Amino acid sequence: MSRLSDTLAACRAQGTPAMGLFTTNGFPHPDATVPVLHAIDDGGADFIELGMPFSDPLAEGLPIQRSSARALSHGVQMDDAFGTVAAFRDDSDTPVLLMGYINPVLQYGIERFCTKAANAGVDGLILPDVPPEEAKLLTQHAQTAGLDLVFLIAPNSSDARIQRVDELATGFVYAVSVTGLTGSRLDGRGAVQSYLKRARGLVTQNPLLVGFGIATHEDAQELSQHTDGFIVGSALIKEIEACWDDDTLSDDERYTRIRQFAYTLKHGDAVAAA
Amino acid sequence: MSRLSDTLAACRAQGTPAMGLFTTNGFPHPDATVPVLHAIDDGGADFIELGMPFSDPLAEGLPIQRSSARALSHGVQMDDAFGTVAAFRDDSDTPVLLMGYINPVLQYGIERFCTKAANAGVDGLILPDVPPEEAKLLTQHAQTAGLDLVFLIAPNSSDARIQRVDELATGFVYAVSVTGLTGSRLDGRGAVQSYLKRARGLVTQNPLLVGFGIATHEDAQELSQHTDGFIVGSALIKEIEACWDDDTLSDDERYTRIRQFAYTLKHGDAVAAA
Amino acid sequence: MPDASTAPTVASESETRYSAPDATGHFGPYGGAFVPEILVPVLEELREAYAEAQADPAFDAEYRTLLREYVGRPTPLSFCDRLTGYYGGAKIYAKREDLCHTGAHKINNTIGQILLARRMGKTRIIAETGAGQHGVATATVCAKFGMDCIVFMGEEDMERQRLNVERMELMGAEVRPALSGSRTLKDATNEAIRDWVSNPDDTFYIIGSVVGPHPYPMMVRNFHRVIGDETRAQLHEHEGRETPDAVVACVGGGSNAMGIFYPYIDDEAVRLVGVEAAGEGLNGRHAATLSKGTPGVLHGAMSYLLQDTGGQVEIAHSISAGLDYPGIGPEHSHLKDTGRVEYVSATDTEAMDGVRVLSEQEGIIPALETAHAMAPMQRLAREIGPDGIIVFNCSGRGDKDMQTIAKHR
Amino acid sequence: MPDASTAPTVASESETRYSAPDATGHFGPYGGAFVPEILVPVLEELREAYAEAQADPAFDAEYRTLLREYVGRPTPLSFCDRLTGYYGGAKIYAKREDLCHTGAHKINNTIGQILLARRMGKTRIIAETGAGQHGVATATVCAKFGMDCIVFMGEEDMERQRLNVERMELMGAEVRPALSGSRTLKDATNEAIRDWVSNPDDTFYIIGSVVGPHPYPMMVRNFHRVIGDETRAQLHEHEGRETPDAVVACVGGGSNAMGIFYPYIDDEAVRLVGVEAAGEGLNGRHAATLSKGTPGVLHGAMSYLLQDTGGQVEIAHSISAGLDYPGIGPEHSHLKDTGRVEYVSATDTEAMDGVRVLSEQEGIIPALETAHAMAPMQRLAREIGPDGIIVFNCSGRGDKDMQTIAKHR
Ligand SMILES: Cc1ncc(COP(=O)(O)O)c(C=O)c1O
Ligand SMILES: Cc1ncc(COP(=O)(O)O)c(C=O)c1O
Repeated sequence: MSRLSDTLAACRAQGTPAMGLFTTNGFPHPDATVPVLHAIDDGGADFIELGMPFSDPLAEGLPIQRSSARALSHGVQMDDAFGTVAAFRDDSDTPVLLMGYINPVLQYGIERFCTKAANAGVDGLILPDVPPEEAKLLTQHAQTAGLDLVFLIAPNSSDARIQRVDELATGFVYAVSVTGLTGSRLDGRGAVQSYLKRARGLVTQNPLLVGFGIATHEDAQELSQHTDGFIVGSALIKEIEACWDDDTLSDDERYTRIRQFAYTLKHGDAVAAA
Repeated sequence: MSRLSDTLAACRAQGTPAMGLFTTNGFPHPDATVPVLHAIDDGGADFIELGMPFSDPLAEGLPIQRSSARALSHGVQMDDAFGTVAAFRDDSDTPVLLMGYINPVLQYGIERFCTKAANAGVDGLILPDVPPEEAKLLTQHAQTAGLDLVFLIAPNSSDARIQRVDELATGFVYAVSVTGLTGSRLDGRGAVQSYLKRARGLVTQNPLLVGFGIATHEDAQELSQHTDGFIVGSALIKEIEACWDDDTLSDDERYTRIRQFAYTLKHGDAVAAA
Repeated sequence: MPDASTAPTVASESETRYSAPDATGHFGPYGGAFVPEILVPVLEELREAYAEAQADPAFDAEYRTLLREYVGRPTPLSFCDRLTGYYGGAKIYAKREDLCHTGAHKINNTIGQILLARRMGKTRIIAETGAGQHGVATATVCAKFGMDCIVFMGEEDMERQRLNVERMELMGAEVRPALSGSRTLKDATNEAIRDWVSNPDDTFYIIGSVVGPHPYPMMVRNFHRVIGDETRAQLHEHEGRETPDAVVACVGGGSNAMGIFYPYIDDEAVRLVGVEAAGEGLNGRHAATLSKGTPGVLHGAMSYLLQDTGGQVEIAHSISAGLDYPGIGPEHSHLKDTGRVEYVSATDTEAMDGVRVLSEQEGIIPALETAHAMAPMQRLAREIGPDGIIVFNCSGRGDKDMQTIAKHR
Repeated sequence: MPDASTAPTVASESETRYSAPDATGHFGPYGGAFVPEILVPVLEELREAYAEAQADPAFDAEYRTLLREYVGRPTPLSFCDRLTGYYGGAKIYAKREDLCHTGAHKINNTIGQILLARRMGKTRIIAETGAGQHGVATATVCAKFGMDCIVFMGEEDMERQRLNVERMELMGAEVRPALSGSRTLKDATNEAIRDWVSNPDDTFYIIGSVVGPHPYPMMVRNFHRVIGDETRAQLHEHEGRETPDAVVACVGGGSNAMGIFYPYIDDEAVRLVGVEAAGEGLNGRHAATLSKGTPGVLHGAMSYLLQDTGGQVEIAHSISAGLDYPGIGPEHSHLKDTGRVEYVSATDTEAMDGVRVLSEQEGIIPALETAHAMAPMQRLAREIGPDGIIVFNCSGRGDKDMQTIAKHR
């Protein structure tokens, strides 16, 4: 069992949905990423997805596109992601997954990438443009390095396909809530619930987490009814953007607000003053 | 025998080439046309061609195109041509031919045109875009009105065609000196002479006059070797333009210069001061 | 002066096949060759060369090979199902001259004439152009045949149609500005004729429509009749009959219209409909020569003409540069007087509507000239009804007009 | 990561016919379907629908009828006599895709895909476009079929290609600016994929080249193979043999090249030559993906790609908007590695020379894309010699490029 699996199992045991939070490496600035990770960790993230920026992130909505572009404008490279995770690992055991598009990984060299990631303390990978059919490039190397490999399902995935993904995935199965991009508005709740309920029945090997479009504690609670947890990305990115675009805030104030945001997502009310 | 034929016969009898001079009705200004006709008449024109301006004078070089456009800009109409000739006739018996394109004549009505022209004192017609093949529109009406109908030949006319034109023409046959527009530079002299010599042998019913490109007394003398006379248009138009564009000249000075120009064309030297 | 009321009436249908023009190039009272004497032998030589070429199967074979292998003929006859539904009446077909190389029917004629020029030993080609379509079609065949090419174009038009000037120059043609008169097509034609008068020996004048002195109106028509000939055969394939109920074409000089009308002229049951440019309206500035003109002589032929009472030629106006001409081919004048062809007109606004409808319903952006042919379509489609068939000549594509279209959309 | 040195070698000629891609859409190590999970079932549905359509003679019949009666196929194979003389070697023929409706080969594919979209019950069409040619071809078929059409186009390209935007809008399409990234074709494609991810049920994505996830590269190639199939038959008519010595085509995404290469791929004696855009030169800004790129994944497929060492996609540059793309169809990557196709490149300057030569010698103003194909012609013509034959794919006409051409002339 991996650190990620352990964490998710522990959440399940406690009966609370696990919360995964996404942010992009190098965003809003390379120096700010590690403190941001600590802020969300402190705010209650059960695991973290760290985005590896890419020039052409085709499954992303505008907030994550913007975060990716902002990170790239600072010249962020793949090695910086390993650096970020290693630095974070000095102070935290919270699981970290790298999320990103396959091309920068390919250029880095898949085997080398997996080894370095594992050495830095990465727990798993999410590559949204690598569906199971194309995953043979990766599976062996990920497994060797001890990295979980998360795959996604979507509302239009057939039952058979959900089962197949469940068989292939390690760590968890990522249920995309909507047929849309990250940051999409959630569809009619009834449809989402019946899809998640269906998935719940089909995903038997892995925890099932839901993501895309979750912006509030209420969203998270509602969508976690049939899942083991939820993932928030765009909403957090927008909060980070808002903080760093506001010149009147000090960095301390910013990290506090991010921690607060994570806490509120998880618990629905504000954390007691730090 | 027409007045035109009589005049040309008289020149021939004297052994001097007949000189026809062309200017445009309404050019340089409607009020100036009659005095200009008198000036060239006094300067020695044996007959006069009066141009009826047309919007699209397609056989004309730039000077006559410009004179036509200038006349039209003053709103000159067909009736004004008759008026000009009638006014000129008050003081002169020199033959006058109307020269122009068929379309304004058609619009006026051919029969009406011929009648009015004859009544005004016009002696003949030259319509460069009506070759013999299309002349049946005109011949009857012109004859009835007692108007000579001049046709043209060109360097590329066959012998047979020259004979045919000679048969159809009355007044004279107009030998175009060059394959070109009015105001063209004369071709190599040898070619022009041999063409005129050929024409001379073929034109037996009518006097033969040469025109197009004759700008000086010397040109005129040379080209009249094998003809009964010559016609000057563009060179005169340019002289008139120069006079009227020169604001320092009085009208009297202008008419004097025009008379002088005509005299010099005919005689090669300046007329004794008037 | 010809008078419409005394014009010959249409031949009795039982007997005579249409045979205009006569040997001297007259279509009833129209046509002929009103040219300076210098051009008389030149036209005579041309008539003889053309007659010989017509009798020479090798000439026809080369012409047809070029049309097939270079121009892209046969052009399709496209059934316009959505347009048919839109107008709610007769079935509508488009004869796709827009698919010809260079984008309009014009090249059918320039191919024919350049073959004739080469046969006659001419090495220097001149042409007039308004919008530039005929100029481009001429520059194209001159490049293909390696001949010198001078295109006269009104200075005003050169500015308005800058891209067509570039196209001609790119293919090696010299575009010479016509600076006289209104500096548009009429004046470019004057300049071309003046050049021809000055260079009758080595120069072949490729005229761009069924205008000018005999034999041009007949010859240009004959080079374009392939449009109608193909239409007959293609309609037979589609519908089992060669004759539609109506054939519609825009009319500037009238070449695309004659090309598609001519092979139907003896089929008296086929309505032939020509559409002139009414510009801002028949009481404003327009180019509706047949509707509002009177017979006269311009550019070597007798025909209807826009002119003032003194016989000075008037300046035409149309949104479409290719219809912006105060004259018209003499055969159209004849066909108007005889009643064989119905002539109607379409305003600039109606032409823009035609562009929109054809673009939206069929994915065909027509030339502004072509778009005029859409104006009578609704009326005709309903008059003829769903059992009937209308063919319109889609004479050219609209790429050249996009700037104008964008401005008026 | 695929490695050129371990790529499969070309099948032994005695035995195997070329059969790429395999069932999963891989051409050797290239191709595949690197897409978000949402698109996996959508692509599966598309593959099934396409396979059914391929097996349905009625589908093929309708596709062919539209090509004949609407697009204007077959396009001619024009013998270029003056060009042949100019280069002084092999006989040169042009396959005239410039005569297709809308002015380029692109419409062969949009016709095929819209028929498939209709068959699948889709009502909303999306497409990406760079220069606007594929956008126009898509807007055209959407008008013809009465479907909603949204074309994504980089904001930058919308400004540069204003007239093509007008053409699409005139035919009723919505042109939606892509505001992300470099605001050019790459980003327009991202936006189209994002739209598709968001609307997988009712929307059909008409991709414009042999790129994208399986089955697009195969399907688009198959819709364009008519180019090569016709060429074989026409060359046989001209020369008594179906195979030339060389076939040359420009390569952007690679659709026109695959269309003409594919039917010759098993004829190993036929040299297949693809010409990429070298822009300002291979050491400057360029779009020579195969010459200078490395394997990677963009827009759903593994293929050569212009990218930095970190795997970020680089911005391509070419004078020709249609070649200005950092990716390339995966089949070309495969054919490069196997050596079946020779890939060379042509700079902006060489492309402008190509425009001039073809315009002056043959009266054909080619698209700037097409003009790249002229660059290796002199070398090939001389290598092959006067007894040999070269066919080049004249993929489009230059009207759309006149402004650029005029600026660089
Ligand atoms: C597409 C198109 N149609 C029609 C015309 C009008 O000419 P015509 O009446 O001779 O067919 C033109 C002239 O440029 C044209 O380009
Ligand atoms: C005329 C023409 N040729 C070629 C191309 C390049 O595309 P492909 O390589 O897919 O043929 C384009 C693209 O717009 C084009 O318009």
